[in-house]
Amino acid sequence: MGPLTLVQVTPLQGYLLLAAVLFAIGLAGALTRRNAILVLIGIELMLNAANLNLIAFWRYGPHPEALTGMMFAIFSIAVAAAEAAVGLGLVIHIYRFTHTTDLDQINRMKG
Amino acid sequence: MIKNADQIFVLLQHWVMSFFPTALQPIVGVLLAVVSIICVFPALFAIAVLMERKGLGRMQNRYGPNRVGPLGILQPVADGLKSLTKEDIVPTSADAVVHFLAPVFLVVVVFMGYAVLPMGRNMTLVNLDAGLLFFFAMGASTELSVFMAGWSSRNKYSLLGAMRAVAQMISYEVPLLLSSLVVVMMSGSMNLGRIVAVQNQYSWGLPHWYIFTPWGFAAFLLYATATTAESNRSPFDLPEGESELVAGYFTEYSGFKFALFFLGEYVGMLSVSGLGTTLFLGGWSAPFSFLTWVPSWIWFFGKVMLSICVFIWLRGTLPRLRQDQLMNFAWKFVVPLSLINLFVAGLWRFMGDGFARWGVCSAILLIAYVGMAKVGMQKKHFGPRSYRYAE
Amino acid sequence: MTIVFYLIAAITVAGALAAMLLKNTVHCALALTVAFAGLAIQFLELDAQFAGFAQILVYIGAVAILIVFAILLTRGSETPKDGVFSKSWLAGLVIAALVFAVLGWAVLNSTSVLPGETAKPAVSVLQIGNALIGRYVLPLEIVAVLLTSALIGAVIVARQEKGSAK
Amino acid sequence: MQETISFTPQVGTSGIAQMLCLIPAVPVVASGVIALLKQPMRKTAATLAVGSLSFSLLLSLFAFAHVVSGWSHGHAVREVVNFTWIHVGATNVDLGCVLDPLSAVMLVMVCFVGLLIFIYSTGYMVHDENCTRFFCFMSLFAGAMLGVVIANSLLLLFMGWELVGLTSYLLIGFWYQKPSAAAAAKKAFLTTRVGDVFFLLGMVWLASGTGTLLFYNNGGGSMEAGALASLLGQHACWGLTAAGAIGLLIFAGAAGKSGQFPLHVWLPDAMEGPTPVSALIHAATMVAAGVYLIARVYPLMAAGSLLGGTTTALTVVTWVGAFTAVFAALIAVAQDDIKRILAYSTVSQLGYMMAGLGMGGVAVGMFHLITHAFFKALLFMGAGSVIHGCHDEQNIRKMGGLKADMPLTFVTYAAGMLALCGVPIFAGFWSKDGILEAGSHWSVSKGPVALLIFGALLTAFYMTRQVAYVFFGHWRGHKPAHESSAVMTIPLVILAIFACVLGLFGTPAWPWFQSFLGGRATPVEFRALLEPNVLLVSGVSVFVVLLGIVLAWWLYGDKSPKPDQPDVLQKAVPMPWAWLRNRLYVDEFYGVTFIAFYAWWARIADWLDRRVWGGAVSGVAVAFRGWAQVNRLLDTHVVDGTFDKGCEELSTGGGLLSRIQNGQIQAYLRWLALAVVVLAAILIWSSRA
Repeated sequence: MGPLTLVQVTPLQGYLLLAAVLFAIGLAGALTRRNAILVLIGIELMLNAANLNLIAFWRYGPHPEALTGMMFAIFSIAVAAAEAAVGLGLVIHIYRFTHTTDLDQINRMKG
Repeated sequence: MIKNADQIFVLLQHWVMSFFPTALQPIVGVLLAVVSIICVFPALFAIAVLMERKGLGRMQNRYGPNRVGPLGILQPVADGLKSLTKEDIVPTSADAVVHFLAPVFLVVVVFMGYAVLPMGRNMTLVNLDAGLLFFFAMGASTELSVFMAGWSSRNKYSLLGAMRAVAQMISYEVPLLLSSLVVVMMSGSMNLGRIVAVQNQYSWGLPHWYIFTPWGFAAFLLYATATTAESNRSPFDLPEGESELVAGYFTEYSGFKFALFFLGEYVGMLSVSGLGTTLFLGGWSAPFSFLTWVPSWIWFFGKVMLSICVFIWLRGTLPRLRQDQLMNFAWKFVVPLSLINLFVAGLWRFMGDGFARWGVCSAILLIAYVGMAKVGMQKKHFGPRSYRYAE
Repeated sequence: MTIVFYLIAAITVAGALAAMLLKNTVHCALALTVAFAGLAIQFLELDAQFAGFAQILVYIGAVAILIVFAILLTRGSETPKDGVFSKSWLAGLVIAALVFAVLGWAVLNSTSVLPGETAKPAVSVLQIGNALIGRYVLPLEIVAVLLTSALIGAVIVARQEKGSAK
Repeated sequence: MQETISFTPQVGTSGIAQMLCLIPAVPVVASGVIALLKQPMRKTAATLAVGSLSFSLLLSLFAFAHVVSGWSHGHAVREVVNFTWIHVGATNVDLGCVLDPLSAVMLVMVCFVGLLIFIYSTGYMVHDENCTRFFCFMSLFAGAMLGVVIANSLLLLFMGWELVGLTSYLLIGFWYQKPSAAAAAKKAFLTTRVGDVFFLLGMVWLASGTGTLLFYNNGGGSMEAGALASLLGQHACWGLTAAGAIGLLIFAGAAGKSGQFPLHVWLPDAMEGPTPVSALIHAATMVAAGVYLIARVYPLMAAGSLLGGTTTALTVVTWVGAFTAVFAALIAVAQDDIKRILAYSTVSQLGYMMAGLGMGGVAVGMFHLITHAFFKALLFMGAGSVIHGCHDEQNIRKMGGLKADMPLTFVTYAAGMLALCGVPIFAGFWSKDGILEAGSHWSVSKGPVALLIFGALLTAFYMTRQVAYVFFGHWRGHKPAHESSAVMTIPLVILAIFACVLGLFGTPAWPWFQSFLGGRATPVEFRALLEPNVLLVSGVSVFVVLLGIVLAWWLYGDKSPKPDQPDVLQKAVPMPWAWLRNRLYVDEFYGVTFIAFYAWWARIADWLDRRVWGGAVSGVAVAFRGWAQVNRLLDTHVVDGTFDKGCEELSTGGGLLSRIQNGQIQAYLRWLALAVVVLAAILIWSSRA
């Protein structure tokens, strides 16, 4: 991350930027990849980026002892896990019917 | 003096660190500890292999390996040399990178597990506050390496073996965590050192080990089954069941990578039994109050080797479980029992001292044990065998 | 900013990029685990041990395996014949870039607002436990219910219909 | 010398007065029933017609008796039965019947003569297949005529008047197959129509002037003093008072119907109808209706005249009457058709009556009308039997010597001819003499008397010429004539008797008729005959008549010239003869003036209609078509354009929108991310201050 060293950046901003990068990558993946599972992976990445944000703000936030950031991250991890499970379950189910995980072909919900 | 014996390794470490500039000292200290672990536990691995082969032999009324060195003591050295010199065959269609990374990742992850084990008084590499959680995190990662191994070798049998292994390890991870959770609940901390310190108290000469409490004993048994399954040993060694799946997920491995897998498995077994000792058998605490003079780490390693014997013993006696029986056993017997055990522990905690709580807890546990056996373990009546062919 | 941060950040970003760009889906999943590991280390860097270890346990231990399982069950492991990326990949990229631009711009321009260097918070698992049972007991219960229902839901959704030997 | 007749105010209506309206009703009903009969039922039709008229005759006789008895008891009888016909808002239109000496006399005359003609026509029309239709029209005509007679309201009179006009048209055109008959019927109808228009104008003026159309209404009627006074007050034009003007207008109507000078052209052509028709209509009744009308309206015309004096209206009537008398007589001299001669003689005699009314008052005119009705009917029926006998031959030059073959007809015809000429003791002499005598007293001028005397001469001349041609000489026709049957000759005999006897009722010595009409007692004094003026007048008239007969006999006598030989007079005075032959070119004159004008005006109207109105209508049509064109253009381009275009836009828009929902999850995600970016940008941008 060349530019960062040039610009005087506080540690928090570093983490936020990292989170932003990760989020962007996750979003790009989710938007571009054809395979449904990879979209889910992209979403997982975006969630993790959010967690990183939370923890960063908690760490450099005014009241770290309040543990809000940490708690939020933990709960977010739990929910993300549940979401991943259900998401993958759905993908498998769709595969069972359409024999494909290619999102471009799964468009039965067309308007 | 006794104290010095007990802390000999710590003193050695400090002594060596003293040769280095202060800036580097923490790093040197850590390095020393790591090096020591990396040396000690493979040695223990060799001993364990020897004991297993000799023990099994004895159980099966035959001598174990006695050709290499006196009484076959050098057999592990011979195996090591053999595996090092054997040609490392990688199947062409295999996914080279993942194929190579699998054993490496396995070994690294397992050895990281040792960072938190208290091998003796003051002899824990990293005294983490959430040490237990770290250990389980590392334990969970082994499944990924197993899968990588199975998948990368592009072999139907290895893939099937890997899938079975992963399914089994995930299923038994839940009871593993739940049983250790009981200890955390009672000891009030996830720091292993703290847990050992809590057990290191003696009343009437008997240590406060958790195993001597009804819920502790139940938890230890559940822990034992879970760990045997986690490390794919004995009744649960279906993944590399030689008779059906050749060698499970490491069939395509040969030479040093195969040795690494072997090392990983045994070291995993050692670490898990080490955790078992710290959680239930009081870690480095002496069995009796009068034996506390003996250096703590002896006790730790003694208990670990004892557990290994039990593992070997189990391997020699119990028949292999079928995959569905195995899963059934996990989800319909072990997990419910551990949940009930949690409940009992809670009950234990709030019933205050006295025999009442002994009676109630042990009664509940026995009833649960018998009930679960009845409900969970019904013989599954199978209809006519239905064949499923791959599309 | 410590060297470690840069190193780990680089590893994480590389992992994430690989997860998104690799052709073989299983490789993507593995790259994803690398990214997860990188993030866990970042959490540790931020002195959030519990979160880091939870991240490792949950993501690397469970989610990664789950994803891999899903890939194998849906035959995703074979490389798809026609292109890995969907037809309108450029739009996705552009939009992602836009999002990053907005976020980055917001971060860089809010230096005045964000708090600077602060002391290392000493957080013990005990405190976390108390917080969970104390202040955050309601979210805890709700997450418990959520996880149970997700468990059951996922099983039902992905379960093989009885008798259909598909 | 007219005197105001004073009538005792009506107390109650006697029985007969009530039944008065039955008299016209019965013949009309009979005609209705006959109309329903089938063609071959001639016998029943005839009996019905004759029966109904005889019933009316009976009633008339009762009425006449009632009036006479009343008169004989010294009070003149006038009974009026009025009823409201239409009630419109404030005004109501009243009709009514009146029974007074004038109407009684007319009733009896019309019924009696009508009955005789009906009996005559049963014999005459028996061979005609349309006999039922004939009797239907005849009884309808009789009913209408009786209606005119008893009418107390000018409106009811006018209705009867029109009905009579209609039936005359139908009867003249009875043999409609003959084009000349049809043309004659049309001509008659149209010319009387012209007269009726003036009649209507007069009626309307009278109604607006006096407020009522009733003649006598216990003092309120238009002919009574009150109304007359009001009319006198209004001044019309050319020195005429309103009353005079209305009277002249009504006279124009009467002139049309009675064939006076300007409108007489239709009467000679009316001979195309069967002879009984001519007899009934063109001799006795219809033509008399005009004179009766003037008699009925006499108080109106005579209003404002000093005692013995006269009004301009009456002067006009007299001059027109006198001129018509001479004019018609001249033409009659040169005619060959037996019925046409009689027609022109009727016209001249009507002229005499009008002159009599104008100069002598109601009684003088009416007496001549009654007597003329009898002998003219006789002459016409005589001509009818002659024609019947000569197998429908009408030209007198082809007949001759019939006095031997048809002796009875000859005798009755001779009596009629003598009465018509005015030979003493015959009816004609007394009534014509009365007119001449009145003329001599006429204060305005002696011209009309002179004309009338010359007329008398001409009458005597052409009648003897006709008799000479028809009855004397020898038979020039190709088939021998034969006497008519009894049913035709009996009426002739009866009428002949009346022709002789009737005159005696009105002689100066015993003026019964005049006093009856006047409502005075009738003293009998032979000395009146010997008054110097009376003697002078009668002497002159006798001389003139004899002169005429001798002259005619001298010219035509028993010579019976060849049919193709020119007439004696023709040889003598060819130029005037030709003029007279062609009826003094009156028809042609009309053809050239009125008809030409009318044709020209029709052409203008046609051009106007086709070009102007047609043009306007087609213009409107074109405008509409143009507007429709514009509408179509508007519709297709503007409305369709916008509306359809709008719908298309909508659907494409819809399409666009639906395309967004394309089922691609990633597309949704893209939109989502984009939205996030935009919102974030907005948020940042807005909070940067």
